[in-house]
Amino acid sequence: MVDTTKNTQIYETWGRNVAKPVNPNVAGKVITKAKRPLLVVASELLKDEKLVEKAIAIAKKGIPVAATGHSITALMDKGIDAKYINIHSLATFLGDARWSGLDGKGSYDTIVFLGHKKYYLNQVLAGLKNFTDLKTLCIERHYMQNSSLSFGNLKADVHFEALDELIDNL
Amino acid sequence: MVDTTKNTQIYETWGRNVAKPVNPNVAGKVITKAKRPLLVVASELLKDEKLVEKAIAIAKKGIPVAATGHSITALMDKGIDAKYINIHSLATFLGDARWSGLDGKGSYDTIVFLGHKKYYLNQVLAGLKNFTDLKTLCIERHYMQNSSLSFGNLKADVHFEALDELIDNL
Amino acid sequence: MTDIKTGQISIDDLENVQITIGKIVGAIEKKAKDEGVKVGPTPKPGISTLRSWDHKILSRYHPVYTPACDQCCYCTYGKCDLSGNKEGACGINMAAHNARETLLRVITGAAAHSAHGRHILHHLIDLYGNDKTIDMGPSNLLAPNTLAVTGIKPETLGDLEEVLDYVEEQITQLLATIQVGQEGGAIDFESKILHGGMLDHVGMEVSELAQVSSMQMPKSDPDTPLVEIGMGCIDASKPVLLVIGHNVAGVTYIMDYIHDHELDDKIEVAGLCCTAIDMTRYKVENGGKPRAKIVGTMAKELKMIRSGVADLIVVDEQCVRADVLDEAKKLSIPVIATNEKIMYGLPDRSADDPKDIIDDLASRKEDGALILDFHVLGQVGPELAIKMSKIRDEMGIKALPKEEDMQGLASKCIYCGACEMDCPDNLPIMEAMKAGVDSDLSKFEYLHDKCIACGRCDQACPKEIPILNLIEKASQKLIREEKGYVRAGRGQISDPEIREEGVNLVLGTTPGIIAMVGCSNYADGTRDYFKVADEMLKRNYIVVTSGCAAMDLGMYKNEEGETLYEKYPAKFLAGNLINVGSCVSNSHITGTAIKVAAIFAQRQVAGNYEEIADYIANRIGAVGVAWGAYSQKAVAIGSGCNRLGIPVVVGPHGSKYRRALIGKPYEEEEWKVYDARNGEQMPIPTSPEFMLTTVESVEELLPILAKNCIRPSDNNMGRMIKLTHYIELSQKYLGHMPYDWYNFVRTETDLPLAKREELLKILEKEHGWEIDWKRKKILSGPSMKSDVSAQPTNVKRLCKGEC
Amino acid sequence: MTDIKTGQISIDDLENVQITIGKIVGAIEKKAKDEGVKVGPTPKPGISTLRSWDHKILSRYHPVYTPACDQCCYCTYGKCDLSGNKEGACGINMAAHNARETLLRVITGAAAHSAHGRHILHHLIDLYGNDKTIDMGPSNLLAPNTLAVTGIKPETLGDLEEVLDYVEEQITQLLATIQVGQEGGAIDFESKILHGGMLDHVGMEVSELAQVSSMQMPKSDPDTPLVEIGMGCIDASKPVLLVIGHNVAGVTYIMDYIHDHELDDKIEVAGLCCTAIDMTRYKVENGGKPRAKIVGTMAKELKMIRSGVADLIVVDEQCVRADVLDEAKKLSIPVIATNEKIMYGLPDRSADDPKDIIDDLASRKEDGALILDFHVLGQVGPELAIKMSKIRDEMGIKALPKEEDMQGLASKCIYCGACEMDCPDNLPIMEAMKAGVDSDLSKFEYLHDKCIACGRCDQACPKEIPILNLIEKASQKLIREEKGYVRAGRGQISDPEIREEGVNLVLGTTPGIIAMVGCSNYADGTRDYFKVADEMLKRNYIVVTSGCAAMDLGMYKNEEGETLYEKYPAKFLAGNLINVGSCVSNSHITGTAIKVAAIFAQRQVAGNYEEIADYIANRIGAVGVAWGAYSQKAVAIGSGCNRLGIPVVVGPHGSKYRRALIGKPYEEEEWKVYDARNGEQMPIPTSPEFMLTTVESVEELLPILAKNCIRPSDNNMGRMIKLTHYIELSQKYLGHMPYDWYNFVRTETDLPLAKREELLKILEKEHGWEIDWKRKKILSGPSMKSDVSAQPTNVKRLCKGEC
Ligand code: SF4
Ligand code: SF4
Ligand code: SF4
Ligand code: SF4
Ligand code: SF4
Ligand code: SF4
Ligand code: SF4
Ligand code: SF4
Repeated sequence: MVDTTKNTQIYETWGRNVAKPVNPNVAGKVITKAKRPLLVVASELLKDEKLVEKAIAIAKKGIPVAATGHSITALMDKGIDAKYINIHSLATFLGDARWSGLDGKGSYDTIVFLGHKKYYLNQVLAGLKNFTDLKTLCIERHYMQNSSLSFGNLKADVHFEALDELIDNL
Repeated sequence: MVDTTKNTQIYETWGRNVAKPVNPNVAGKVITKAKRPLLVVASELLKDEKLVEKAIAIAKKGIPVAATGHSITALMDKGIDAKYINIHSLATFLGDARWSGLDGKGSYDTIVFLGHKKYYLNQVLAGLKNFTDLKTLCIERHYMQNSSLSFGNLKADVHFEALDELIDNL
Repeated sequence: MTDIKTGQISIDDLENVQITIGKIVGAIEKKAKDEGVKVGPTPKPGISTLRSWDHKILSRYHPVYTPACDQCCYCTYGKCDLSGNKEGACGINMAAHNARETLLRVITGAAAHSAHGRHILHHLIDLYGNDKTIDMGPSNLLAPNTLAVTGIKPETLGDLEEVLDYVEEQITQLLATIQVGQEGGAIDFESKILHGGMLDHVGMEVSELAQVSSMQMPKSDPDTPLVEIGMGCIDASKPVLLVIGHNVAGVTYIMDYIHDHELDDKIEVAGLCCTAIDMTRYKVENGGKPRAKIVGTMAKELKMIRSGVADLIVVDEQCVRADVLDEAKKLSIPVIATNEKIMYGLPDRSADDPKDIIDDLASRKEDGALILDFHVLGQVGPELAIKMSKIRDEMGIKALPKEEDMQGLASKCIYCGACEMDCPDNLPIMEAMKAGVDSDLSKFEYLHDKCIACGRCDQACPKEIPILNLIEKASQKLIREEKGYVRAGRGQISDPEIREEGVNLVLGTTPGIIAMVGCSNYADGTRDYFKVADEMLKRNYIVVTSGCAAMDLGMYKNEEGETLYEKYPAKFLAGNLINVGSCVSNSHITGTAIKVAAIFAQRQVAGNYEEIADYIANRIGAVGVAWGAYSQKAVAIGSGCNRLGIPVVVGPHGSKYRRALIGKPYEEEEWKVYDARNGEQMPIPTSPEFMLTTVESVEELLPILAKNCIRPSDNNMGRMIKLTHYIELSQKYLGHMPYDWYNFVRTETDLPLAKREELLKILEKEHGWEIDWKRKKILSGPSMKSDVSAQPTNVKRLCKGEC
Repeated sequence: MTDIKTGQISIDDLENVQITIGKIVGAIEKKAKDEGVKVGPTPKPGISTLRSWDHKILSRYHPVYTPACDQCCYCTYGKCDLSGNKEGACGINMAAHNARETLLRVITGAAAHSAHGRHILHHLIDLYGNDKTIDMGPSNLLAPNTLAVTGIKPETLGDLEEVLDYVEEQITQLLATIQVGQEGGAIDFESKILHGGMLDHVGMEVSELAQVSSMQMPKSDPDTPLVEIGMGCIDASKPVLLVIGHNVAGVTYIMDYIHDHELDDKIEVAGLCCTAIDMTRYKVENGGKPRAKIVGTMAKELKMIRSGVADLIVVDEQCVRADVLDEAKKLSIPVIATNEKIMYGLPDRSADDPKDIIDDLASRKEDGALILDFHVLGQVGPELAIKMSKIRDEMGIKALPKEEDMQGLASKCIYCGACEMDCPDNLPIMEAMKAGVDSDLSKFEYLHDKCIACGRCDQACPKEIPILNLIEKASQKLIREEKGYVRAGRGQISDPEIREEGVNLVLGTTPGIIAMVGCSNYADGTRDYFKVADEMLKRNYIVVTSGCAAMDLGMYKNEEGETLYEKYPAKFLAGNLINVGSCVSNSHITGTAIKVAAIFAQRQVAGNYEEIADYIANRIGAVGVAWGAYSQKAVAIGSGCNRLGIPVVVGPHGSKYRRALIGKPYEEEEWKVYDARNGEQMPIPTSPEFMLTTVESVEELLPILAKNCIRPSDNNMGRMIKLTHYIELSQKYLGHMPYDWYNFVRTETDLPLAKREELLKILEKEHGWEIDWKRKKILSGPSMKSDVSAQPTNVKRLCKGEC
């Protein structure tokens, strides 16, 4: 089992609430238990074909995907439920009970993030953390302190291992 | 052995550098190893006679005392080397290589704190942390995040136990 | 070229007419000159004009930074971690950034006062015209801060506009330097801080000049009436109209409406914060009766609202809790916002029929209204309060928990500690909960005075226990007894008073001025402040006070059952207690120091800031104490004092201002000035030891106050008196002789008479001084000579023979 | 009462003369009236005056907060933990506090521009007098922002003082609301943000009006010269005088001195940031040759200094690194500070003999000097640069590491990751180190364009590896090639241009204006911006640019080896690339929109802000992009655009501004306006979809730009063109048809001609629209009608039949 909880080093602090470091199996359980999870991927995904594969693998487990930035270009025609949306809009709508989701089927409860710029995602998460009750889970290479749950800081290869383990747990 | 390192809960953050939680035996060693330690006590000491006793016991091990606030009133004629000074002045002088100390014998290297208001001490420590190379050690009931080393948040009785253990280690 | 000498000018057609603000500025300065006001070297100083003076102050008083955060979050290059004095992405380091942060807070405070001034000035000019004369009582020097800074001697309300133009321009210049990529030098941010502080006093002065002159407020009157203060003095059986804020402009319409409609006895008008103070000054000139009661400081806001006593809340600006609307709503209290600065998102009803507004608020269709038209406000306020009183009675609104529910609420506690961790003073709430389970409410009662009613514990509690309400409920008996008296704010110190007392101050025979000002964020409750004032008044210090401090001082009674205001007179004389007024009246405190330089010492004031400051720094033994300072305004006021060389102490929470200015008594080279008679350097006593510092407890504070009133100009009698108090207060509160008392001794006549022999012995034994025991004279030892005719100055150019 | 009609007034004796600023304000407004300028309902709006307009914007564009911190550290009640939207000790909650924080940053930016304006205005009035005519080229509407906001139509420099008085007063009012205990409503902080943004554009405009009019800068000139840009264009063999900052006032004296002393060829004058831009505008009116080169943006500051090429650095204000003095010192480069805002603690030498200053700096007795006297500066600058050039050559100053030391330095790396963690963009520094050990420097070279030269990695490295220097050394070849051209800032868009292009803009046949502005904090290097401009220019959008963006756009060449400035003309016409000038020239961008409303649509401008904003919001398809925005000025500029209804996109770092304004396309009720013809509600397209938002990559950005140029007023041709670009850009950069394209279709004629049939099929199949296939007409489906004569407005009072 990969331990993804160890290195939670940060450059700056937001405040006293920080993400709980999680291991891949726990992360998997969190997603599985979610009533309506959403995987949010972003353009950093495109920097590594392997990352794209993992994202698709997660999506194939039946998890709808919000593709932010221009990440959608790697996800089309892959037989998954992915839709482009701007992440700042998405985060706004996620906190709005009146939004019916990307597919019109209603709101989400657990939001999983992969392939984002670290500083950008932490800002988006700061909004979600402070103004919504959503559970957020970051399965990034970096520890995302503003998430509810997050992997720690990982080396690239460990990260892929962890994602595989997570996928196995879905 | 009392474990004083567990509860490092905080209300607010200053930044990414936070005090290393220490146990009493380690704290004792830090003081013993210091070239020139200084115990800085403050007025909160006066709220508990027991705390005064502990401070005196530490001082009796030959550690000079800076008595801030009006804590000096409890420390006079106790056969210890204690002198009144305002803590903001003290912290200023501590960072100045040209200051020759409370006794004219030169500067200090390890500063130990007991009996302070939590928020006040954390501010003073913020100054020392950012602008000096001093080692600071807090043996308070509260976790003092801006210290180099600190006890965690303790119950009153555990705190006294911890202080006793520390004294035994001097 | 058209020349006009007198009369009103109306310019109907400006085609080809060249008038500029700049030229009128010149003209007004010319006017000053024509009136015999010689304008000094620095009228309307810019950011760099007084920089060399600042650098002088800063070379003795070292900026000390205690960051409130290790990070900077000003721009999107950030956040940057500056810990260990690292540089951020823009190259700024921790020291410079903390100076910048302090500057930001200082100009925020200065802006608050100046914007308040602009608002009330516009309002009063609308009412009374530009020609309305400024009248502050028996004073030729009406506007000491304004004159010293700008060189303008304002005589009418209209004259004040130019003063504010200058202040606003400079505040904008300073705010610009907060922008990422501007100043990089901490020392120059420090100079800018002092500039901002100076501007603050001008802004305050303008507000005060305008309101005192136009609102029939007391004018240099030592015999102002005593005003009831305290939550206990509010008659809840009447409709209660509660006002919160700082700017009295709007509420005067309410007060007038009440008076004109003979409702004075039918309605209880009470105020919180400085609006309260100014309400009690409104129309009490020449013996008028105060038309309002004072509840207290910001620390009483939530307590008062939560008590449910108010039937209507009217807010204006500054020091108003952001949650007033939410809190009031829970208790069906309508809220009226009356100032652009606080609008709470409320619908603007300024142009509506008062009846409609009253209907909508009374029916609770709306939670509140924004009313910027004061005529509408004047009517809506009282009528709505009366109406709501009945409605709320009928609704049976219950505010605090019932006696019988207390135990149950306390039992909900799971002792998680969140409340104590979140309480700014880490008050022992869990103990109180524990006792509460056994129906022992005494520990809640104990918290009442220490609790500043910030509400953070309530926000933190996972069990949603209304902690503050428990405290307040348990303290009902205390609160009922919480009544006292404040002497209504007297305004300026008059010229004759300065003439009389100036010499005593400069020679030290009046041991000093203790200015007790600022907010209510005390570390250990309000009674501390009473203790300080009482002690210093007994010792013949002049205690000057204002704002929240002035209120809190009125809440306690001595052994004889008297408040300090009843016990001590309010003249500008040793042993007097002077409430100058509200926050903006703080300008009278610096103003007094300037007036001493001007009237007693005949220094030129107009546009001559440096010389005035230099005079004050070396000769006037004044210390400011803002024990509960929490706001940006407080740090602005303090910085303004500092630029004049007046030291300021804040309580322990003040360490969160991030910065202090602290002297190093062991650096002998830094404690020297010039003797203006010959330009030679002379050593000075290490007092004031700081310009801005924090102190932990009032026991520590008291000797510090005495010591830091010592000045180079003290004559032997003066020094003896000051030293006596320093030694006595150290012995009384710290249990010992101070370590450094002998540093202040120049000659045996500086020594307290009663202890002279004893002290001489110590000097001989412990410090190796040579004593001629026959004549009881000091032969050698002191590092300073006693020479009352010396003219200490920090400014070389003021020495004889210099430029 | 003395009435004067014409002539100059000199007031020698003002005794009993009543002149007030207020009255002169009235007089100037009267003057405007007399000149036929009708003043609208809101001249010189206060904080609440335009609040109802703001609330309209804010009801569609929801404030979204992404806090940069969970805490508030404004006052000593704090720090307060506001996480989870809790309230702090003053009762403010997270949402309101974040709005407050944004307001603070916005007014900081506005203050920076206005304080700059005040400085340069004072300076130019000193030089040229109050009567100096404002001349912006072929324009009657010289000062569109000023006129719309204040109602003042300034004609001379002197007229601008009153404008700044107003701006400074309002900035002070807004700053006051930052004080703890003021506004509690997030929505009203939002309104204040928009107010602050509006003021910013007035402040910028004043600066620009003053400098363009007085400094012989190009005046609405589309044919300004091309200026050399890039670190590669600096001739290091000559003495290099490097200027950094934003305020060109001082450096003009240096340029004149050089010219007058025929040193033009002997000295290399180059600039960073906006001073550079304005240096290249100085005296190039009517075909003058630029007298300086441009190095680039703030992201080049540290790179340029560290290169060691400069022999003297002159700084003025804004966007100047705080560590310039420290960095320069290491390389024996003297620094001259020339502005009160940045003084670096340097000794003030303004009154000294230039020779003495030169000696002290050249001998390195002093690291730098503060010179506020521009005559002294003019002489010291060039002479010192020449002198230092020789001295520094002789000293053999080496800046970057030597080739042979590179490997050794890289080998010191312990791969701790501190640098990457601290790098704002988490750039892969360790990889480069790893490769560097094997003497492969390509990975350092790769970092060069992505690196914004913030220096945080250097600060972080425990092994003290000069990381940035390694990057720069490895990129010497790249840097040598780093040269391009920028078209010198042309200034305002002239009235005739507006007349010609206005109709195309409003009807949409010119698909939109893309304003590419702001700083250089790009997420992924500078080339991205080039890509955006190139794409949009090819598509016939008007690209307007300024400041750092304008510089960066000139750094790249297309396949033909041309810079965009060489390829595209600079008229106000579709497919043109316009550099208006420096940061303060951004006021021309909003000014252009106002001019379209005024000149093309004949709307009243003076004091009629709401109507103008309403016109622009509904009709002008402009989108601002500040891709690398980092400063407070940038967010101020953006907020000013927002109050006019112009949407702004910032790059991902912009999320740290903490707040966005985002619409909800799924809330149908929020996408309606009135038809001014009859007051009926009509649906509008969901564009702009936001007022302020962040976008992650330029690939995502491009379709967003196209979509958000759509406006209700588009005619069918216009809508068709805009839709075409939206669809094509989505397909090109996101690989698919956008999901919402059909929402913008009102009738078949809105559909791109080439794809009409295909799209009609989709509409029928996927969206259930009814199509008459014979006539290829849409029978039902669209939620909007196509009606070009509709008059969309958000403001009920502007409808026929309303007041
Ligand atoms: S300075 Fe204040 S707001 Fe900024 S990160 Fe630190 S605590 Fe948070
Ligand atoms: S102002 Fe400077 S230190 Fe602060 S966040 Fe911006 S770059 Fe970092
Ligand atoms: S309301 Fe009182 S007890 Fe509660 S946190 Fe504030 S000060 Fe502490
Ligand atoms: S926060 Fe609430 S539950 Fe926890 S200790 Fe305090 S009162 Fe008890
Ligand atoms: S302004 Fe309010 S939230 Fe901020 S620190 Fe002060 S009390 Fe706390
Ligand atoms: S200087 Fe460049 S590499 Fe270093 S931290 Fe800054 S952006 Fe990153
Ligand atoms: S901080 Fe320095 S030692 Fe650490 S990885 Fe970066 S370059 Fe290497
Ligand atoms: S665009 Fe940004 S970085 Fe460039 S000069 Fe303007 S504010 Fe500074």
